[in-house]
Amino acid sequence: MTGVSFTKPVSGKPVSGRPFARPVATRAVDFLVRNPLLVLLIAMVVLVQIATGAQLNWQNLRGVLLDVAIIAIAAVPCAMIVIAGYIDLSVGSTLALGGVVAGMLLRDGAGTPAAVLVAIAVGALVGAVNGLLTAWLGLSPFIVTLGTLTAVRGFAQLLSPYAPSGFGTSFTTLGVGAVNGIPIPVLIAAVIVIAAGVFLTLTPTGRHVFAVGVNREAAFLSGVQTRAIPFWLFTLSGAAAGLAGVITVARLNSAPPGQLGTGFELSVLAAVLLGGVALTGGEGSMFGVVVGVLFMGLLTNSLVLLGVTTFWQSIASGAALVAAIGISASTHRLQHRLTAARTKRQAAGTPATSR
Amino acid sequence: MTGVSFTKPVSGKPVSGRPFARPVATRAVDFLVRNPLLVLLIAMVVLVQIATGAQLNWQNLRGVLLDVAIIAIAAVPCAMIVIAGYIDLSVGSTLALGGVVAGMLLRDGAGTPAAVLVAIAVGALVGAVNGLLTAWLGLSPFIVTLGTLTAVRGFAQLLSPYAPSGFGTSFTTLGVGAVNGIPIPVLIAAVIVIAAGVFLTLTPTGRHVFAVGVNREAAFLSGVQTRAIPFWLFTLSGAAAGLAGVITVARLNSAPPGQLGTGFELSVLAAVLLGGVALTGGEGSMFGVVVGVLFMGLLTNSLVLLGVTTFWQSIASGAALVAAIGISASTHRLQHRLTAARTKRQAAGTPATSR
Amino acid sequence: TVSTGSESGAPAASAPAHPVKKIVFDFPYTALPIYTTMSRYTKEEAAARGIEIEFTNDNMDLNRQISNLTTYATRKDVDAVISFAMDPNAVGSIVRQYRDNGKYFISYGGDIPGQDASIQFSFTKAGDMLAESAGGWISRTLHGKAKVLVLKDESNQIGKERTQGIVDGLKKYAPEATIVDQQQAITPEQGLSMTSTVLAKHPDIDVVLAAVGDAAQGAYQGLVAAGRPDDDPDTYVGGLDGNTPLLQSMKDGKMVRGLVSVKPREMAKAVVDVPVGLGEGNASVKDYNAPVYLITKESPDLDEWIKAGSE
Amino acid sequence: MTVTLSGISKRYGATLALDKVDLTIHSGQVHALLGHNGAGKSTLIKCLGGGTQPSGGRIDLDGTTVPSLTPADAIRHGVAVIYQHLSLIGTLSVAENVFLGNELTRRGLVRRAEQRRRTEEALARVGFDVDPDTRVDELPIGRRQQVEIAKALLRDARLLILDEPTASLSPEESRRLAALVPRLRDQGIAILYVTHLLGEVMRLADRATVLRDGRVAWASGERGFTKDDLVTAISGAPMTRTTSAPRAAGQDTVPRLRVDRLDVGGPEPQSLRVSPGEIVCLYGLVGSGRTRLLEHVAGARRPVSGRVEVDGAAVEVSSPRAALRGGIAFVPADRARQGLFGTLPAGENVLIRAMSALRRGPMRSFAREREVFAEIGARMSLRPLDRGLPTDRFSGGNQQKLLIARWANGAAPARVLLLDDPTQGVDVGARTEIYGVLRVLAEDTGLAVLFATNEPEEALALAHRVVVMRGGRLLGSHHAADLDEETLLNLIHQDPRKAAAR
Ligand SMILES: Nc1ncnc2c1ncn2[C@@H]1O[C@H](COP(=O)(O)OP(=O)(O)OP(=O)(O)O)[C@@H](O)[C@H]1O
Ligand SMILES: Nc1ncnc2c1ncn2[C@@H]1O[C@H](COP(=O)(O)OP(=O)(O)OP(=O)(O)O)[C@@H](O)[C@H]1O
Ligand SMILES: [Mg+2]
Ligand SMILES: [Mg+2]
Repeated sequence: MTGVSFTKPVSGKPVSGRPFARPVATRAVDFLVRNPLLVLLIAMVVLVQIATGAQLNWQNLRGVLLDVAIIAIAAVPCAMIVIAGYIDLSVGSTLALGGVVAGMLLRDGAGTPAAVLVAIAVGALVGAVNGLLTAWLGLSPFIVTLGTLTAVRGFAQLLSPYAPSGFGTSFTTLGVGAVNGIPIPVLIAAVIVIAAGVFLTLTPTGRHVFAVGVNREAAFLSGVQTRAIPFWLFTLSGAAAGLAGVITVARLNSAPPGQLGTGFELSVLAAVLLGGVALTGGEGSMFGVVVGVLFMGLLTNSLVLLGVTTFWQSIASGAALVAAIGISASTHRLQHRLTAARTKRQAAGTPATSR
Repeated sequence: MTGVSFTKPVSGKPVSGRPFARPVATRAVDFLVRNPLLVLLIAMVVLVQIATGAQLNWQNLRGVLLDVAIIAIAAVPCAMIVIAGYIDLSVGSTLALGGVVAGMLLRDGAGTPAAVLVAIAVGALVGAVNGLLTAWLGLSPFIVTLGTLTAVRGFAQLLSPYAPSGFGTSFTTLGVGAVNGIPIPVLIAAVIVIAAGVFLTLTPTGRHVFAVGVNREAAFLSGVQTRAIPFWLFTLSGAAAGLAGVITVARLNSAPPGQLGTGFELSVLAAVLLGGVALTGGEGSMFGVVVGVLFMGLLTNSLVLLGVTTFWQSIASGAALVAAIGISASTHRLQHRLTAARTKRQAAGTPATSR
Repeated sequence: TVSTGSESGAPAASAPAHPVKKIVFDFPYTALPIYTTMSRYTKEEAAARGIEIEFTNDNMDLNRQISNLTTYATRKDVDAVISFAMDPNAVGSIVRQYRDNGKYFISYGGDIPGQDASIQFSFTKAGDMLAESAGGWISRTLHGKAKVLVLKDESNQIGKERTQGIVDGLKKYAPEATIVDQQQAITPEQGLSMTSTVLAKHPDIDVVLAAVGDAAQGAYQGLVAAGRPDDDPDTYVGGLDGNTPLLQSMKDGKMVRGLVSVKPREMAKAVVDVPVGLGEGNASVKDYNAPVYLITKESPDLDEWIKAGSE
Repeated sequence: MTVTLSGISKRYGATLALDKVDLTIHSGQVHALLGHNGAGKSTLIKCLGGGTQPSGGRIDLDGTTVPSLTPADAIRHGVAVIYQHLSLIGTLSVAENVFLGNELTRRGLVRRAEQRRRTEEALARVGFDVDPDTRVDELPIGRRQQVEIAKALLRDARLLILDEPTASLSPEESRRLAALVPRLRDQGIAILYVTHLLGEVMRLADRATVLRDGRVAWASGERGFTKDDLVTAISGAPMTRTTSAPRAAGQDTVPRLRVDRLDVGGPEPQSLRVSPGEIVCLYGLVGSGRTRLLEHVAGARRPVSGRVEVDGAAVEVSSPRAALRGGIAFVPADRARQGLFGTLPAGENVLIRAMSALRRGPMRSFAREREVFAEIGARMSLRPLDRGLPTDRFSGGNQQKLLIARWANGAAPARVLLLDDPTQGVDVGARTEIYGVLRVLAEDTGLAVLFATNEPEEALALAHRVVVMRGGRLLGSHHAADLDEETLLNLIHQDPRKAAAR
C-alpha cells in the first residue's frame, strides 16, 4: 500500500474472487456458456463444412478472412466508441474517402507509404470532426455521424467523380499479399485487435473508457477525461476507417467513390453489438467483437455456400441476426442458473453462517 | 437560485411554478428559443423563397407536404418508441412490405379498403414481432430491428418478385387526392400527429411511455406496464409503416418491392432526433417531431431549388444536419442562461433574508 | 516470406475447354425489377439446356459483390460465372481466381480485364438512343426548342455512362433544347420527389429523361400529380431500361414516349449460350454484342416487352 | 392489514441475501427493520413490493397467500414502497411522479391541475417545500426523497414500507416525517420502517426485527425493547460512542484549504478555511446551499469569481480534474447519479483514480490494486469484500462505502477531501469505522476534510469544527467541543442576522 499507513491493524482476510479451484471441464463449459455466439459460430462452421465441404478450404477461408479483417479494423475503435456511450455511423463514408484519397495520390504518382499515411490522416480528420462535435460540444453522436456519413460521401465523390484504378503491386500487396501465408490485412487486424484488447483491459485509460460509458457524470467528477477520451476514440475510428479504405482499395485495385463501403457502418455496428457490446455503454470486450465480426463474415459466406437463393438469403441473414442475439441472451440466463445451482451445491457443503 | 424559498416556513403558501405573469413578448421569445429548429426552418424557408421564389408556391409545397406526410406517419410511432427507450430500424422494409401487399391484393382484384387494411395488418404483424422480441424477450432492439429490416425486405421481394402496378383511381386517390385542397396523406398525417400528441401528453399511458424510457426499473416498480407499452408501440410503428407503404404505392401507382422505402428508416430517425427526441429515452414531443420532419423534407427541396449540384447536395445536407442539431443544443444553453439571469433578477428584487 | 498475392496481375492462360454444367449469374442490382425478369428468363433458358444456374445476392453493394464472387470462386460445382460488375476494375481483381480454378469468367455489360468472354451492350449507346428519340420528338413537336430535366445516376460507372450518353446525345440531336436541371434519382420515389421539386422551379418542363427507367416512372407520376394531363401531347417522358408501369402507360397512349432497353430474352439466352459455348470450345461466342432497342408506342413487340416485366 | 412473511429466502448468485426470514407486520403498528449494511433489509422489501421474486417462502397479505408478487400486484394489494434507491422519473415533473401509475383521470385524460393540487397538499402535509411543476432531475437528492415520500403517502396504502426514508433528510424534515408516521399508524396503516438511526426507532417503532446476514437475528416481542437490545442485536456487542478530540483551528499555520470570496451564485460570496488535519462540518437544512458550495470548490460547477487555495497556492477549480490536480477530491451526495459506475466491478469503482498511481509502467498492476482494495475494504467492513462484484449489486450502505473508499484508500492521495452526506445509509458500526479512516488520514497526512451532513450526531462525532449554513450563507464557526445537539439545532434555525459574525 502506498502512502498512508493506517494505525489500526487490518482485520478480516480478503475474500478472493474465486473461492474454489474449479475443474478444467467446468471452466471450459463456463467459457462457452459465457460466449454463446462462439458456440453458434462453431456450430455453423461445422454444419456448413459437413454440408458443403467448402467452407474450411483455405481459399474460401482466405476470402472470408479478408472481408472480416476489413470489418474488424473499423469495428475495433467503433466498439470502443460504443463502450464509451457514443456511436459512430460515419465509417462507411470515411472508408470511401480514405480509399479515394489513397487512389488519387497513387494515380498522381505518390508512393505507397505516402498514400497510406495521407489516407489514414484524412480519415482521422473526419473522426476528429466527429469527436469535436460530439465529445467536446456535446451534440448527438447519432445525428452528427449521420451528417458526416452523408457529407463525407458527397465529398469523396466530388473529389474524384471517377474511380482511380490500376495501382502498382507495391500497393495492392497491402490488400492481397501475405506474410508466411497469412494475408496482410488479417495481420494488421490482428495487431489492432490485440493492441485494443490490451489497452481496454490493462491500462487505466482503457478502464476509463468503460467508466465514461457507464456514468459520464461520475467519471467527470472522478477526474476522468470525459471529453478527451471519446474525442480520441472518434479520431482513431476515423483513422481506422481510412486504413480500412486503403486496404479495400488495394484489394479491389480500384477506388469507386460512390460504391466503396456503402452500408459498411451497419455491418460494423451489427458485428459490434452481436459481439456483446451494449449500445447503452460500459460493456464489451475485444474478444466478443472478434467473434461478432467473424460471425457476420461467415454468415454471408455460409449462405452462399449452402446455395440459398437471393431473397431467401436476406430472410435467412435477418433471421440469423435475431437468432444470434436471442441465443446470446438466453444463455446469459442459463449461465445465471448454472452459477446459482453450483453455488447452491457449494453452500450446502459450507453452512451460510460461516461467511 | 430559482427564486429559492428553501428556508421558507412550511405554513407559507405553495410555490407556484410561474411566480410572475410574463409579458407576451417574453413568452414568444421563450417559445422560439425553446424551438430553435423552428427558427432555423423559418429562416431557411424565407431565404430560399427570396432566392428562388419557388418554395412557397403551392405546387411545390404540395409535393413537399406529400413527402413529409409519409415520413411523418412513420415518424410518429417511431418517436414514441425512441421516447420509450427503444429504437426501430425496420420501418423502411415494413413500408415496402405493406406497399407490396396492398399492390398484390389490388392486382388480384381486391377493393381499396381491404387492400389498405390488410397492408396495415401485415405491417402491424412485423411490428408485433419486433415488439415481442425486444419488449418481451428483452433482446437488443437495434439488432432485432436491423434483422427484420433485412428479412422483411427479402420477404417482400420473395412475395412479389415483380412490381404490381396500374391500380385504379379509387386507390390512387389515397396518394394524390385532396379534400378541400388538402392532400389526403397530409390529412392522415395530421390526424395521427394530433392523436399521438394528445396521447403522449394527456393520457396516463402516454406519460408512462416517458417513464419507461427514462428508468424502466423505476417505472416497473410504480406498476407501469413496462413490456406491454413498448410492445404496442412497436406494433403501432409497424402498422404506420404499412400505411405509409400503402400511400407511397398509391402515389407511385406501382409497388417495386426492392425499391420502396430504401433508406427510409434513417430519414425517419434523423427527423425524429432532430425534432428533439433523445436517443437516451424519456424526452421529446410531437411538435418537435413535426418540425424535424418538415426540416428534413424542406432541406432536400431547398437544395434542389437552389440548384446545388448532386455531390454538393450530400455535403450540404450532411452539414445542415450537424448545424441543425448544433443550433438546437446551443440555444438550449442560451435558454438556461436566460432563465438563470431572469430568476437572478427576480431573486435580487426579493432579498433572500425576507423569506 | 512475403507474397504479393495472386488476385491481380496478368491473367493466366486459358484453361483447356471443359463442359459447363453450372453457371453463376452475378447480377448485383437485386432491388431492380429487371433483376427478377432476368433471373426468371435465365432460369428458363438454363433449364431448357439442362444446366444449372445460381444467382449471387450482392444487394447493390460492391464489397458484397466482391466477397460473393470470391466465395463462388471456391465452389467446386461452379463452372462459369457471368458478372455484371458494379466496378469493372474491382471485379477484375478476382478474375484470376476463377481462371486458376478452371472456371470461365464472363463479363456482362462491359469489359473486365482478364475475362474469358463478354456479353456487351453499351450504356453510352443506350443513352444516346434515348436522346435521339427525344431529340427527334422535340424537333417534330416543339420545333427543336424544349426544356429538359435529366434524372441522372452518378452513383456508379454504369450510371455515369448512361447519363453521359443522354446529355451528349441531346446536344447532338436537339441542339436548341436546354437541360434546365440534372438531378440524381434512381428509384421511383426519388424520381417523383425530384420531379415535383424541379417542376416548382421550372413548371414548363417539356421532357424528362431518366438514366434509370424506374426513376422515369416516378417522374411520370410527378408530372401527373402536378396537374399535367397524363396524355399531354407536348410532354415526353423517357428512360433507360424497361419498367412495366411505364411500358403500360406507353401502350395506353400516355406521355411516356421512349424507352431504351436490351431484350431480357436475348440476354438470358446469351447468359447461357456464352459459357456453354466456351465449354464446348467454341471461340466465336467470346464477344457477344447484345443489341439495344428503342421502344416506342409504335413498337410491334410492345406487348411482349410488357409481358417480360410482369409474368 | 396484516402481512406475514414465512420462510422467505433470496439468493443472488453466491450470496444468500435472505435465509428463511419470518416476519409479521400488523396494521396499526410501526415495525422497524434493522441490521448492518448488506443484512438483507432492502431485499426483503423488494420481495414485498414486487421488485424481485423470492427464491423460496411465501407472503401472506390479509389472507391471500402468494409465493411472489409483481409491483402491480403489490400496488393492488395496497402496498406502497419507498425504495432505498430512489425510483423517480427524471424527465417528468414532481406531480407526475407522485401520481405515476396511479393517475387521476377524467374521460381518459390526466387531470393535471388536480394532480398538482393534491401533490402540493401531500407535500405540505409533511411540511416539505417542493414545487410540483419542477422536473425531478433538477432537484437535489434530499428533495427527491421528499417527493418519494409524498408519492407513497398518496397511494392510499394499507402497508407502507419506508426504506431509509430519512437518509438524505435533515433533522427538521425527518422530524416532520416522524410526526406523520404515528398519525398514519393510528389510521390503521401497517408500516415497515427501515433505518440505521436507533433514535428514530425508539421514537417511532412499536416492534422491531433485526436481520443479520440474511437471517432474523432478533425480534421484539409484545413487551417492547430498549436501545441496548437493538445495539446488541445489530452488532453482536454493545457500542460506545466516540467523539473526536477537539482541535484548535490552526489560525497560525497556512490553511490547507482556503476558499476566498467564492461566488457560487448564492446571495453572497463565500469564504472558508480548513487547516491541515482539520475536519470541518458544514451544517444546515436541506437546501441551505451546502452541496452547491462543495460542488464549486470541487470544480463540479464553475464559480463566477473568487479564489480557492490549497496550501497557499491557488487552485484553478474549473473542472473536477483541475481541482483534483490541486489536491481537492469530492464525494458527492447522489451516489447513483454522480458517484458510482453501476455495472463496473467494485474494484474499479474504488480505484478509478488510484489505478494510474498503482500501475507498473503503462500497465495496471493487478497485484497492487488487489492489495489496496482488500485493505480499505476491510477497514470499512465492506460486505461482500469482493472486488469483482458489480457495484449495483451491493447494498446501499456498502455502495456508499465504495464511494468513500475511492478517495480514502491512500493510493489516490488528496490534500483536501470534500464529502457531501458521507455516511448516508451506512450502519452504525461501519460509520464508526469510516470516521476512524478519515481521522487517521487527517492525522497522518494532514488531509483537510470538509463535509456536509444532515445529522447533528454525525457533525459532533466526526468534526473538530462546525460551520453553520443557512439560505446560501455561511453563518458562523463553532468548535465541536462547545456544541451539543440542542445548540446545533438552535443555530440552524436562528435568524441569520442575529447569528454571530465569523
Ligand atoms: N442484484 C443483486 N445481485 C447480487 N447480490 C445482491 C443483489 N442485490 C443485493 N445483493 C446482495 O444481497 C445482500 C443484501 O443486500 P440488501 O440491499 O438487502 O442489504 P440492506 O440490508 O438493505 O443493506 P443497507 O443497509 O446497506 O441498505 C448484500 O450482500 C448484497 O450485496
Ligand atoms: N425545492 C426546490 N425546488 C427546486 N430546486 C431546488 C429546490 N431545492 C434545491 N433546489 C436546487 O438544487 C440545487 C442544489 O441546492 P443546494 O445546494 O442549495 O441544496 P443543498 O445544499 O444540497 O441542500 P443541502 O443543504 O441539503 O445540501 C440548487 O441549484 C437549487 O436551485
Ligand atoms: Mg438497503
Ligand atoms: Mg445536499
